[in-house]
Amino acid sequence: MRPENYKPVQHSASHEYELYFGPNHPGIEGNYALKCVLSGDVVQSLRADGGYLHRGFEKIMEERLWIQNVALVPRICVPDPVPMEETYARAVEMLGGLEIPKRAQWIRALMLEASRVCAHLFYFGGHAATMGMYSNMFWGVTDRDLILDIFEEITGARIYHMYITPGGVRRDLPEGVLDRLSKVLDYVESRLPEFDNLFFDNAVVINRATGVGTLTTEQALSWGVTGPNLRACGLPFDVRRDDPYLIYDELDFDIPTETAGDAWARTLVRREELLQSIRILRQIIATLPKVGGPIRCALPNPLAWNVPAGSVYARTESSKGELGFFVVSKGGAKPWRVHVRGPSSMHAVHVLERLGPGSRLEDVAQIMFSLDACPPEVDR
Amino acid sequence: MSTDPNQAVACRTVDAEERSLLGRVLDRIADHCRARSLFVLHYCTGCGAIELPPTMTSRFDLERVGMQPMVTPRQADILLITGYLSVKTLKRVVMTYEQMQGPKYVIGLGSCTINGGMYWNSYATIKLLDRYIPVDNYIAGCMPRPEAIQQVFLDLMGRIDRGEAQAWKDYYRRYDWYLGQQQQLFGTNWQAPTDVVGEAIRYRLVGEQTLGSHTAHLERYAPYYDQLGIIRPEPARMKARPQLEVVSR
Amino acid sequence: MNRELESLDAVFREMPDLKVEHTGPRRTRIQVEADALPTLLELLKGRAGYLHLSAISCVDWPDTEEFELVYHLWSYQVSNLISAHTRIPYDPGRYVSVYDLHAPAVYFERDIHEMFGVWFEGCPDQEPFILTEWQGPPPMRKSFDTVAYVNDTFEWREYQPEWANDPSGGKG
Amino acid sequence: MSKGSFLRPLKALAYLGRPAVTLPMEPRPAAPNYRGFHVNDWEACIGCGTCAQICDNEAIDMVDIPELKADPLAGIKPRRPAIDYGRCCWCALCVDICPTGSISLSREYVHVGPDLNTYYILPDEKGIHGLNYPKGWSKSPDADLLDLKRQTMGEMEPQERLQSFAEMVAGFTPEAALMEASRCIQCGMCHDACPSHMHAPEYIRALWSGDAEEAVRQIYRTNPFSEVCGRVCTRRCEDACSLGNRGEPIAIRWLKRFAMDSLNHEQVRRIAAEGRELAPSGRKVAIVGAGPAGLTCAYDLARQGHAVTVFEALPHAGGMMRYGIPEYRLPYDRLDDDVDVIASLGVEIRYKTRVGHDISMERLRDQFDAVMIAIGLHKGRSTRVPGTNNENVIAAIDLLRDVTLGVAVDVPKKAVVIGGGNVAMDAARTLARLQTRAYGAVQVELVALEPADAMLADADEVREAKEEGVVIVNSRGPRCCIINGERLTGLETVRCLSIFDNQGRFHPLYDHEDAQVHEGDVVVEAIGQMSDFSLLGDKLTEKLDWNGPRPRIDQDGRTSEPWLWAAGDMVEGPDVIHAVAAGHRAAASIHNEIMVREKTP
Repeated sequence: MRPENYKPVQHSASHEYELYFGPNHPGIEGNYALKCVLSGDVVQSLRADGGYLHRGFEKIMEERLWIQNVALVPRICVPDPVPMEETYARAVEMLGGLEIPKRAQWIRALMLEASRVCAHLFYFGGHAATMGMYSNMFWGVTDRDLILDIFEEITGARIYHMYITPGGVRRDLPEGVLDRLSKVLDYVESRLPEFDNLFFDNAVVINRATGVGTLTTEQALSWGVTGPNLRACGLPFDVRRDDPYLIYDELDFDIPTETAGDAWARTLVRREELLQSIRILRQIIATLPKVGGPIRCALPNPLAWNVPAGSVYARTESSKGELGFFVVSKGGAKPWRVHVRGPSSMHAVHVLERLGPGSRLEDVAQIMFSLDACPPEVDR
Repeated sequence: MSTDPNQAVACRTVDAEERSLLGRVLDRIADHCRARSLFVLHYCTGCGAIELPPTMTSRFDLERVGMQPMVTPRQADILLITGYLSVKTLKRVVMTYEQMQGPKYVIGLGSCTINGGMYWNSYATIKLLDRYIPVDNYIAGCMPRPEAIQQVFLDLMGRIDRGEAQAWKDYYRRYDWYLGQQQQLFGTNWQAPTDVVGEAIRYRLVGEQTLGSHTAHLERYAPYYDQLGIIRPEPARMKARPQLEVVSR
Repeated sequence: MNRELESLDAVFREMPDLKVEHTGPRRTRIQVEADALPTLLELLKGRAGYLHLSAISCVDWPDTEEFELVYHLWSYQVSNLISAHTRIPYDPGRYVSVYDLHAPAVYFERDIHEMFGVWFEGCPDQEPFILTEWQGPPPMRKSFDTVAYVNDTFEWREYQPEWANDPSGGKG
Repeated sequence: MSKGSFLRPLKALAYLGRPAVTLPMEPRPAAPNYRGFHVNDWEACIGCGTCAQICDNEAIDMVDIPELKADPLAGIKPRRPAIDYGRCCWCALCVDICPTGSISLSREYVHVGPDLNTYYILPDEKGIHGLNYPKGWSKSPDADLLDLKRQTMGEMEPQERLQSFAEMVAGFTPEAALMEASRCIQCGMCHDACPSHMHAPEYIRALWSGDAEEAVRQIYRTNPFSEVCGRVCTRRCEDACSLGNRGEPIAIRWLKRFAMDSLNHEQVRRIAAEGRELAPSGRKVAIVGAGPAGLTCAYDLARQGHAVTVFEALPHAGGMMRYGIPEYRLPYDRLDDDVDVIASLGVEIRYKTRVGHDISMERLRDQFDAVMIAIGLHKGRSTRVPGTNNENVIAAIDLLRDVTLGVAVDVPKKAVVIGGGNVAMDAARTLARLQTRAYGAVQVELVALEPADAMLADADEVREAKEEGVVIVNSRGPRCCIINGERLTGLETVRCLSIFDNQGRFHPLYDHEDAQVHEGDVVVEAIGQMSDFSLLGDKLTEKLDWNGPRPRIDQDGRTSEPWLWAAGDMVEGPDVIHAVAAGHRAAASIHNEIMVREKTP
């Protein structure tokens, strides 16, 4: 596809050429573009081009009431929307000094972890698809759908739950949903050996992904890499453990790491994380029936709700890394400023541009997927 | 490529009222077959795209009705606008749409394509999709679930089968109007590589609003048109050819 | 004084004028003059282990015609987040880049330049990223009214639903 | 790390023998709280528009439905929400905030087609396609976005209240007022229900934003008796309040009081004078009776630059507000403040001047451009059962007036009050206070015709009266007063079976078998009041058109005599805020009339 005012550029008799990768390209996650300069099939330089999914979130959030933004925030990241809701809600709670009831905290943790499982299942499919292997995609998406069914039961919607609100959650869990979730988890877990057959123990995949897009520990630290991508470089940092929120300090879970720092290591970390999330979910399923009480603290009338002035930086570990919301209130009915620090903003721009040069063209898509770069979160 | 519009290529897309009985029967047969093998362009323009993998994969399996994602616009039949479109994406969408071969169908997914949706007050997104490209079908939801997307595809298949999904012809007949809307957003320098006017002539889909003040802005790119061997849209020349029927809407 | 703040002692000794506030668990707010901020970041990184630049946020304060820049820094060692607040005037709207200290700054500075129009001296890349095809003013400024812009630029759907002819539909 | 195998993926071939996971083509039933298309119960919907206010995307418009009836007093507007599915994001905030719970989302989720007009719907209870899908996301009590509980207010204990006539409620604290004001959803039902159309949403919003001065400014747009109405208003607004559908309405009256209490008297005077016409118009208006209607009219006319003279028979202004309402409900200095604000605009009040006695109506007609009478209802009605001519059978209104005037009252040890309205409560509770002061014990029996659940008096009044020791006997009608020689010893009542006949007329049916005696030294009758029209004089009385016992007036308050207007309780029945509204109407009419007329010489 050509941009407007396209003028055919006469290249010198060089072996280098320019390639527009995306936005309309099946190897791109979402709607995003990379401008590559190639020599043969080796990438010489790579520039990210975003903004195709720009909706001006930060601006329109300033135009809406505090409660109305509950509906807006999940849309910032489509594959993993719950951390967005959680982080925004927590930022408002911190500003307003709201106390979240214990039960709501557990329910929110349940939502977060279930969303992580979804995102990782989606990720396996996506990563395999960038290598031309679609069976994994079919499996991952189908298994993820079972969790979406649980979401639908709890929140009334499949993708955009708009369920977590400042002060708690919007509805209590329906009867028996924990049992059904437990069954789905058993099923997902039982599927992992099958995924292993197809993907994780597949020599083609292993060879294809090993050594691709390798990040060293130093690079990872200095480039601001977070989340599973950082843990794939051997650094066991996780917001849930180091800057705990909700009831995460009451949960027992490990932080899986790998040392290689390449695309394969990133995938393996996520596979382990999936298991850890299932482990967390089992703890939550065991505990939640014992945690009673309200699901939301008393909120002021949402039409006349002035959140006290101040600023907070709330962080959550999303499936993609560290998610931060910097929320400023001037004491009014609407936020004065909301800055969303999506984890992918680092991975999809800064890191990708540096990992790209030197790699082969066919690996570019794989690198992007293995970083789990989520364009809507970059573009906001 | 034939460069003379007068040779009026016997193309299968002439309007029904101009066709002979046999032609119409053949059209219906073609439509019937076409409806059973639709390729959807693989382009995630917005958030609704997240529900497409489930729709296309095992669980809601749209391959059973002959649908499949297709990676190139040239071979795709359906352009799915999955929700909001930023102005920046709209340019690519228009270019993609123009690259697709007729007959082609556009489906608007969710609130954003209808009246701005969630992002009605955003400076970055467009509000009414049908102002920029013709749309064949819509679906309510934010975002619509896979079963609902199935239904919109089935509905579209039925419309194609019955010969009702003709919105793509509107783009040729009223190209000046569509281009004007696009220019309002992108500026009058806006130009896509596809020669829509030339195609309209060849498909015999020139309407009263195919050419106008907005297409006149394209004249300045004439050297480029010539260089590519594409017919320049030239109102004067078209007037001189009475056999070219102007179809009024 | 807790563990988080202890690690900052070395920094505070160097820069006694800082306004430091412990705003919550693992959160410290520092108010700093614009010219002292790079020094602060350098000390925080060098002496106290604040390696991770989580984000740079910009806030527009039209009342005082100032931009507030907030640097969020995280220490992996002591698990503490420092938000360093500083203010720069609209005019000239320039500031120094901290790219040499924290590489991720380039993304945030580019973003702030794009959305607010602040120029960062020394930032290697301030080309448009998201708004490559945007002609208007930096949209995140408070002076840019998105609703007015939208109403100017776009039209709204004019529905003519059937029920508009008979709103009660026999229900009234 | 394992190197993997090239053959392992082949194991997936086993899937060829497994059942498919594919679902049938038709839409699955959605989850029980699914957020599908809107449904709206038109019977329950009150058209308040809160859903449209909370909507993120301005997807909801309120559409006027001509076939529906407006009922401002019940808080119902003839409009219903229409939903634009080109905007909706299915967040269901509209459901969670709906004051009535009428709007909810169904489990229907498929709507396709190219006709965009079908994407803008006026939902009813059948849903978008009339298919009666089961309800999905609907109101749940644990997740209501509205605060249905009122803020509490300090109140004296009953024993303490009985010791004096001091005001018994403390008024909101600033914190409570802010919280109470924040509950308001700005639907405007109160504005429509208020006879004077007070700008309650505006002043509540001003209080919420901490601007009491703006609140008072909004209050003074329509009501110069703000101190009074902040305490004793009949508050039609609260009956209409949307929040009252499922919870407690906003305490609009107490918020008004809070606004007035927040400002000092000088500030109020300044605000009341804002926008006043400073150049005298040269027109003179006489007003008879310094009650709420008369003084409101005087206030409006004075603000428009007319010279207003008010004639009041009693020594103080306020009319029924002073002489009918006991001081524990309305402290007189508060009333004085209101009167002072009005007087400060240049209104001249001539006290102890009884028209018809000290000055005749004819004189007023000749000396002024216009005359307005608002003499209220100061004569008590009697049940006229045998024995009521005894000197110890008194009218409640006389009792209350005497107490206010400071006339020594013989306090009965035991008293019986006849009546179930607010005046009866006032009389009973006043007697209770007098008895406490004189004897240290309350012995008041109140006999009401109505059953306990249909009392005419406010529920609060009934509750407070009971707390203070007044014994309320329901469903009993008086038969006769028991006179022992010359002395009154009590009242005999019979059981009342029903009060109204089939046509809704007052026609009580009694069970005469079921009689009961209530002992009492005094019987107080509080069954209604009437006006004393003797001031008009015979000639004028003859000339005027009458509507039963009241002069006939047009919608502006003008009588059949072109120079004479009438307003207030005497033509509309007893209610302060109605009187204020009538005062405004009459003032506007008088102003229009006299401005086109020649100046009097």
